Amino acid sequence: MILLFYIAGAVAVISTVAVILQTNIVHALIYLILSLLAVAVCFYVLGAPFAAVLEAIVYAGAIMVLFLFVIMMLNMGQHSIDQERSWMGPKVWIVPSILASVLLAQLLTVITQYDHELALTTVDVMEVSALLFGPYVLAVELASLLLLAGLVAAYHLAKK
Amino acid sequence: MQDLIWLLPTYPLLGFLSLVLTSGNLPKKVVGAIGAGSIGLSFLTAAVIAYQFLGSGETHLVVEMWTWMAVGNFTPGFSFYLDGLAVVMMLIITGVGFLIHLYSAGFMLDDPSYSRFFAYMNLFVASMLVLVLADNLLLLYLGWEGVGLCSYLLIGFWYEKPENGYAARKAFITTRVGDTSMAIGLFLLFAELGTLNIQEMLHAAETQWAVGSGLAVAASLLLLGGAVGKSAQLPLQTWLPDAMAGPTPISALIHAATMVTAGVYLVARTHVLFELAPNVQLLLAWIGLITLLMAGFTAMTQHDIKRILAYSTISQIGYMFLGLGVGAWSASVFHLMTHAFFKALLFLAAGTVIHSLHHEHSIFKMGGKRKQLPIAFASFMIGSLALAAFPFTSGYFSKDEILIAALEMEGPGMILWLGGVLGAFLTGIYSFRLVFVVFFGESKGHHEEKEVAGLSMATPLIILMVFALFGGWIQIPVDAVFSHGEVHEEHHISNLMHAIMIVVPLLGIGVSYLFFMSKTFSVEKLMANPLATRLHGFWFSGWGMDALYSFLFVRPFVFLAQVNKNDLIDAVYALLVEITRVAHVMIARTQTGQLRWYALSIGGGVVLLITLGVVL
Amino acid sequence: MILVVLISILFLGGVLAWLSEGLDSKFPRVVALAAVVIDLLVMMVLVGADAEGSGWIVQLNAQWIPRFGISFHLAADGLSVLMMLLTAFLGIIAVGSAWDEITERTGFFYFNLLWTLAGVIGVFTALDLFLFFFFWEVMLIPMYFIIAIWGHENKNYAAMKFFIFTQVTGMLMLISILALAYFHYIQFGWFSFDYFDLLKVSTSSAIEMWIMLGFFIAFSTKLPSFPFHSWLPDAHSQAPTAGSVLLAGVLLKTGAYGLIRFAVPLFPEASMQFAPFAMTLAVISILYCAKVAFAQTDIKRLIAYTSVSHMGFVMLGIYAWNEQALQGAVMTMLAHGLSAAALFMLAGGLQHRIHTRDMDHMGGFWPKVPRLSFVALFFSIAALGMPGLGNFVGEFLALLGAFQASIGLTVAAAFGLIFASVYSLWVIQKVFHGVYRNSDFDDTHLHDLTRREMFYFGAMMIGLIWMGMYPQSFLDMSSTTLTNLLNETGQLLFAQGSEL
Amino acid sequence: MITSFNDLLPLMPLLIVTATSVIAMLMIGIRRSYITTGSITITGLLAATLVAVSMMDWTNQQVTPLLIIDQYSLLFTVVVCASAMVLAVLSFPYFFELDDQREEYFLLLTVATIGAIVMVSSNHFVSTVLGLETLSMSLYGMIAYPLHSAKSAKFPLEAAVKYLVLSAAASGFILFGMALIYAQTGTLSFASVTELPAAGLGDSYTIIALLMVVSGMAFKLSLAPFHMWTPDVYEGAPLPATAYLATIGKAAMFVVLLRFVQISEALSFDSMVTVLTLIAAASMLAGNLLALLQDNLKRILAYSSIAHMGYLLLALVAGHHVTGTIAVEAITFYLIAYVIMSLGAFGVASVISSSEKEFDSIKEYRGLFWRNPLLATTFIAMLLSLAGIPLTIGFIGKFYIFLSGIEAGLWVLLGVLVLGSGIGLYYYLRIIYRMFMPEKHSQPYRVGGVESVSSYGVLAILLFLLLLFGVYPAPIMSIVATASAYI
Amino acid sequence: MESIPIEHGLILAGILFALGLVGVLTRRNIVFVLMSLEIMINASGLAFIVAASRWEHADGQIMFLMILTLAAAEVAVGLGLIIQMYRRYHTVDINVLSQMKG
Repeated sequence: MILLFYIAGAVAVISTVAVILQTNIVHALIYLILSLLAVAVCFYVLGAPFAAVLEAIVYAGAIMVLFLFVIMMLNMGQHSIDQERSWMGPKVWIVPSILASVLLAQLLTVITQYDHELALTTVDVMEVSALLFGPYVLAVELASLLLLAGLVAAYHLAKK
Repeated sequence: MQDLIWLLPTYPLLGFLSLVLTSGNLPKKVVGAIGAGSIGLSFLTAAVIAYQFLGSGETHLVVEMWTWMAVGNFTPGFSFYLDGLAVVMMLIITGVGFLIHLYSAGFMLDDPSYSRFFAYMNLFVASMLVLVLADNLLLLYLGWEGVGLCSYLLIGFWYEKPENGYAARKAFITTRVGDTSMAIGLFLLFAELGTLNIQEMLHAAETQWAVGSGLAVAASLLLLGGAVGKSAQLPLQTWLPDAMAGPTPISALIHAATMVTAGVYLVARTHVLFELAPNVQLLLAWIGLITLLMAGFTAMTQHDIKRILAYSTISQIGYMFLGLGVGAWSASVFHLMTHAFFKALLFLAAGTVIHSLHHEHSIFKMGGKRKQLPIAFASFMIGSLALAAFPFTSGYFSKDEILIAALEMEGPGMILWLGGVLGAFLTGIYSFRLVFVVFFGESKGHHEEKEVAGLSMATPLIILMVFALFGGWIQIPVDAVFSHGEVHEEHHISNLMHAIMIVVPLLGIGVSYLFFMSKTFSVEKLMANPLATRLHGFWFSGWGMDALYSFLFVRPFVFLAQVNKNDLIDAVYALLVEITRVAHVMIARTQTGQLRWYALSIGGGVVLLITLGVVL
Repeated sequence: MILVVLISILFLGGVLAWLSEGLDSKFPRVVALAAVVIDLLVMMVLVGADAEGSGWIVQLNAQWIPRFGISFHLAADGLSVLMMLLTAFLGIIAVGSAWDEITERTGFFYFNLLWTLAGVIGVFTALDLFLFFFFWEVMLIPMYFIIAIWGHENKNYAAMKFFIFTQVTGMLMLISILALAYFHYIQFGWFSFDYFDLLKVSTSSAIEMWIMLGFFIAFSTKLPSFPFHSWLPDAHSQAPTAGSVLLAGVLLKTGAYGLIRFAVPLFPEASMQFAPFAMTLAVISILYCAKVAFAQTDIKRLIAYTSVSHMGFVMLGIYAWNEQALQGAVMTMLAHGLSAAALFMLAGGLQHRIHTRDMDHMGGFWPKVPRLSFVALFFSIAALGMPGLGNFVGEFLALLGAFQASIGLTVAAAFGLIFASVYSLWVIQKVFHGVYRNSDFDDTHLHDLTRREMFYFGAMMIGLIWMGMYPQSFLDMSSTTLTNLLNETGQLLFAQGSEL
Repeated sequence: MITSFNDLLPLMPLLIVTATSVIAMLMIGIRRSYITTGSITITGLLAATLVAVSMMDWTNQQVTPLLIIDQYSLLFTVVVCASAMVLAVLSFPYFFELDDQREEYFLLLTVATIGAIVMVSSNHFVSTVLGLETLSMSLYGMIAYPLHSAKSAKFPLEAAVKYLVLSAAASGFILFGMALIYAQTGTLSFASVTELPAAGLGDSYTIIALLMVVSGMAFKLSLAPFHMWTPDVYEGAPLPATAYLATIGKAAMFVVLLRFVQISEALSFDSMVTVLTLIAAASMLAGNLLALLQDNLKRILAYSSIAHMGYLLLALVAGHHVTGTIAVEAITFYLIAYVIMSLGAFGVASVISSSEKEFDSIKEYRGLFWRNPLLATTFIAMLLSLAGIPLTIGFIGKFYIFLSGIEAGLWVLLGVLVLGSGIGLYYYLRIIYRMFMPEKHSQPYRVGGVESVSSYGVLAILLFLLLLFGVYPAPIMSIVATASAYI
Repeated sequence: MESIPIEHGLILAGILFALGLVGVLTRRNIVFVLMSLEIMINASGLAFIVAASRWEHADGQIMFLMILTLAAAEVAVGLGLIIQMYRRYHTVDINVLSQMKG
């Protein structure tokens, strides 16, 4: 199990790197799905099977399919790959990489202060649901409104 | 009598107001009547007052009118103080003033600004009367500044010529320097003695200050500053020659008879202070001496008839200062009076000459006028004799007294006396140089023109001639004023000295005769000597004082003002604005519209804040 | 209550003037004139009124913002009344000077004019510091509009500069006011902005100095004093005549009033320490601005700089803080109010006639416009401090008092008298003397003063002569106030602190 | 847990607005009618406002862990709902002639208002995120709303994309920071942060976590250095949407920040104080400097909003130093003032504009005063208020800010505030000056038809409030003071 | 059962977050930008799950659900905008969206 976490973590990191380096957008999308699935595995290991399932279904599934639709609509071919390559000179990487590294280093410095072992107890669907429809019931309602807003906005914006 | 004093300045003031309010819409006859008549009324009043006052045997008289301003213990009033000195001054002012007004009524008849002229003149007389009658220094200062203003206005009377305006401003500003010194003196006196009432102040000074104390020196020096400014003494004498730009009656009234002697009056009025500061008093004498000599030398070289007279005025006031400096208070006042007579006479006569010659000023373009201008000639002869202290003319008596007093003085008295005598010698030369050149010799052009325009111009000349000749016999009632300051012993002057004093002016006249009348000596030959030429140039320019002041004060001031015309401070603020603008331009460049740059700013911002947060 | 009436008349008059434009563009000026005249008449009630020992003739204190102890506290003593009279008097003059000059958008113009006056009267009567600040700002905005809308060629710049200078320094004053109120809160446990309450606040000397500086900067910008004066030449030269009249005649006085009423009494110790510095600034103002004035060719700029120079005497007098000096400052305020207003009216009148303010284009006007020239001469010599006129009384008293505080500075300041004569006579020379030549401008409209104009100038001349010959009528009004202030803070406070 | 009707009662305003959105949606489904949808929205929001007002005196209740309904929340619920109503009124004529489906705009506006209400009532991370995202999500739609219109001269698309991408990134930071806090404390309520220092890790962990959250919020408030999106989004969005973003968006976010900072005692860390001080100073300067020579009215207002948020942050920093409530009161009052004056300023621009032609160059305002004095007067009053000139509510607001700063002794920040305000005067006056210039050639301002009448009415009310609260602020002050005691 | 140190989970989240940030900052193709944003948000979700695992309760998971919701909505709106952008400019280069500046 532990090993699984680290492997999945490694896969997630590698495939994420691949996403941001890819020039072919469809490939990148596949890598992203891979990354998300790997994260889902991590969720599972961390004792959140419900979250893992949702990650796989909603994120890797539904959302990425949306992406795929759009990419297909945009009809990007070889031309776009060349264009991507031309946009990705080494220069554009320097500043963002340094910045992200510094941020990461800062995060690492403080996170490594932790000395706590996760017990990896499973918190299952029951518990989540009980909470969700207990104290957090308003959150569910609000999430629906959030989706409504997204829906209306997306509808209005995307229509021809 | 008390009821009358306020009328003195009121008549001319009313004259001024009526002329101003009608703003030149009255016929000239009426204007002249108002202008001269108001002074005439004043003179009559003054005569009545003087008669009553002198008859009453009082030493002084105070007439309070209203409290001017009362702030804490500072309570100067609008009050008049009459004593012998004031009586003399008031009579001179109204008397000579009236004659000059009378003369002006004819002299100025052709001028389009006739009414304006009399308005200013009346205002001047009013101010001058306030000056001499004031019982406190603040009121005196009011008159003091008032006469300065009128002097300015009248010097610049013909304002279309810029140089007249320049002369007027020069006169005002130069005297203002002195006035400011005087104002500071007033502050000091009030701060130290708590009053500006002259008598109280003098009394307090006597009781509180030791002889030679620093405060007395400071106070008297500051007042002296005012006096030298007004009286055109060193180092503020440069304005007076230029002041001749005004109409000639002005020169007679303001720049010869009355205003310029205000400094003498001031010192005489506050003589107690000067007695408390012997060093300053001595300085006074030296100033007088040096001024009289410098002006004398300069007068010899001038060829503008009025400038010659102007320098001679400076020189004569130098005598008065010399007299004040040696403690001959009443002699100085006496000389003031006689000088008023003969110098007014000279100026008025000069005015006649100039008038008849179409405003020609240069004496070398005149000549042989004694036939054409008999009254003027007579006036000039008498005036010049008095000026040169020809025996038994009025000038002789007064100058004599001053020189004797100088001689009697301990210490530098002899030098002062010698200087004074030398001055008298110079006076003889320059005064008769004028007479000889203008009235004798060959006539040069300008034949036409009648001499004197009617009675109104002739009468004053004749009256003044009488006074210039016989004014020396008048006894001025100032003994009570200077009673405690003056040495009242019989003169112990040897006959030799007397003889010298009589002879020296005659020598001067003689030298003048040899040069300009008989042509025994030639000026041209003398001028061949380069040293003489240079000296002549130096004297002619008034010892280079104008150039010096221009270099020291005027040009730096104008230069600094021009350099900073746009106000340096404004530039500082403009710089701030510019900095802001540049900051705007620079920071506005960050708004590139590029999404990735904005994202970078967010990422960078977070990293920056975290770094700051952790480090700090 | 009468104070509220005074202010409301002007506020309402302003609104009415604006509205009346709809009927006829000539109505607003009548309305405005009526409002100011009524105000002046109402004010007369206060002139004769008897003050108790405290010196306050009339007081009104109503709650306004209880949360912070802010009240609507108006009161008037002799000094306020004097200043209000000046305000109303010059208000009439300002309306008069705008009478023919302002032909466009008259309604809004008189609205702004009256609101400025209302703000000024508020400033002179407010005893709650919040209220004071409120009025302080209220008088600025309409003035900004007056300059920005009816000004001359560079009006935007000038109006902006005026507004930003006064506003930024005003903010510093606001901070100071609040800090003072806060220290009152710390000391007494409740907020108050009331003058009398804040007088009792005592703080450490360093804090007192900082708070005092906030007030000082605001007031000395308004006064104005070197080095905060640079807004003034622009504002004055660009403003329409009525604007210049109000600015020079009234608005500048609010700064001096503030110093007398607030800056010194609230912070006596700090003011004492600061006095030598303030007096030095005053002297620099006097001399520096007199010198700059001399170099100007724009006649309004020149007069503006002379204003700064003259207001230097006011500041000198205030920080000398003794009876003569303070009375001198007050008299200078009054006299300068009239003389500067008159000079600006003359300059405005000239500009109206020949459409230029450049003195290089003028000369020899005397025979063309003798009345105007004479009036100009009169006010010029008033400005240079001729005894017998109001300015002299003020400046002499100020210097006389200052001499007791600092000899050196007074002597330096006295040189201002010389400089004043230099620039004053220069103006006369440039504009009225010399040879007339009309090649530089169109002289078809160059006519002498009208009867109406003569009336205004005559009134001001009489005022100046009155002040010069019998200043007692004015001195008496302010003396109770000033002696009270002196007693509270200690007389001749600065004499020892100024060994410069 | 919501177990009874009584638990729902405090949520009345929220429920009313939600119901409004549902009804509006249904109406759209049944028959598209611009007027009907608009009226429903306006009525619903008005009702919510009134209900919230009436509840203020007696409601003080934590509804589930997510929402706190107290006087403070209700005060801002009132502000939010009233502002939304004003904006709905202003939007109505603006979109009247839009050649696209117009009704959804009101739907988005209502949903956005729900998000805002949730935010002002939130003291829990979950509700914060949900409220924030609901608001943002609707705003994306509102910003980009006219993008189909062929006549739209502006760049709604560009604005929306910029806002979306950057806002999502900022949300990412907020979420990550919250996660770090949660990892340490184990609860998601604001109060949990106070336990952080006790939880065993060093201060730097807490500071980083807090800073990530605060940075994200600072982005939404467009505080420097997260301000760069502001002008572009303001400019590109249609005026009513810009106004929504500038007023309700800012106010709701600031309330959250205030609650977060106050409850979590985030400012007990000195370095947090320092960082916030720097942000405040940078915002005041950058905002005012950027606006200095700007010619686009919307961009000017955007930049000025940066500065105003800086002023507010000053008071927030001040809140740390003292036990009194002046700082909170100052923020509360200033927010209300800011909302009123911004609504007014945008309102004037929006009244003369339409979705086809926006008057957003200050050149176009030349001579407005002489053509339409009432409108111009309103605008001038709003601008002067923004500049903090007396007689207006903005002055009282500044008064509060100054007082809070003095209370805390933040002299440096006050100095920067004075400096910034000084610079600020310049660009406000520039606009005002334009309005007084004689008009050269008339601008074809949108002449309001019947549909604009209510807009003028709304502006009149805003002007009235601006002056009323500026001259007689005592009543509103007492309301603010009472409400502020709940923070 | 063995255990994983919490810091490892958080570090993983941190790395993913940083990578997402790099993507947002570097890519010009707006689709990639949107994808990178998803990575960032997903990383935050991961951090919540890790934290939830520490406390062994469900609050974190609920937060994750909310994040999921918002990610979905955001993607929907974002993609809608991308379509419009492509329609108008025929490119996915975000640099074309820089008409407003200054």
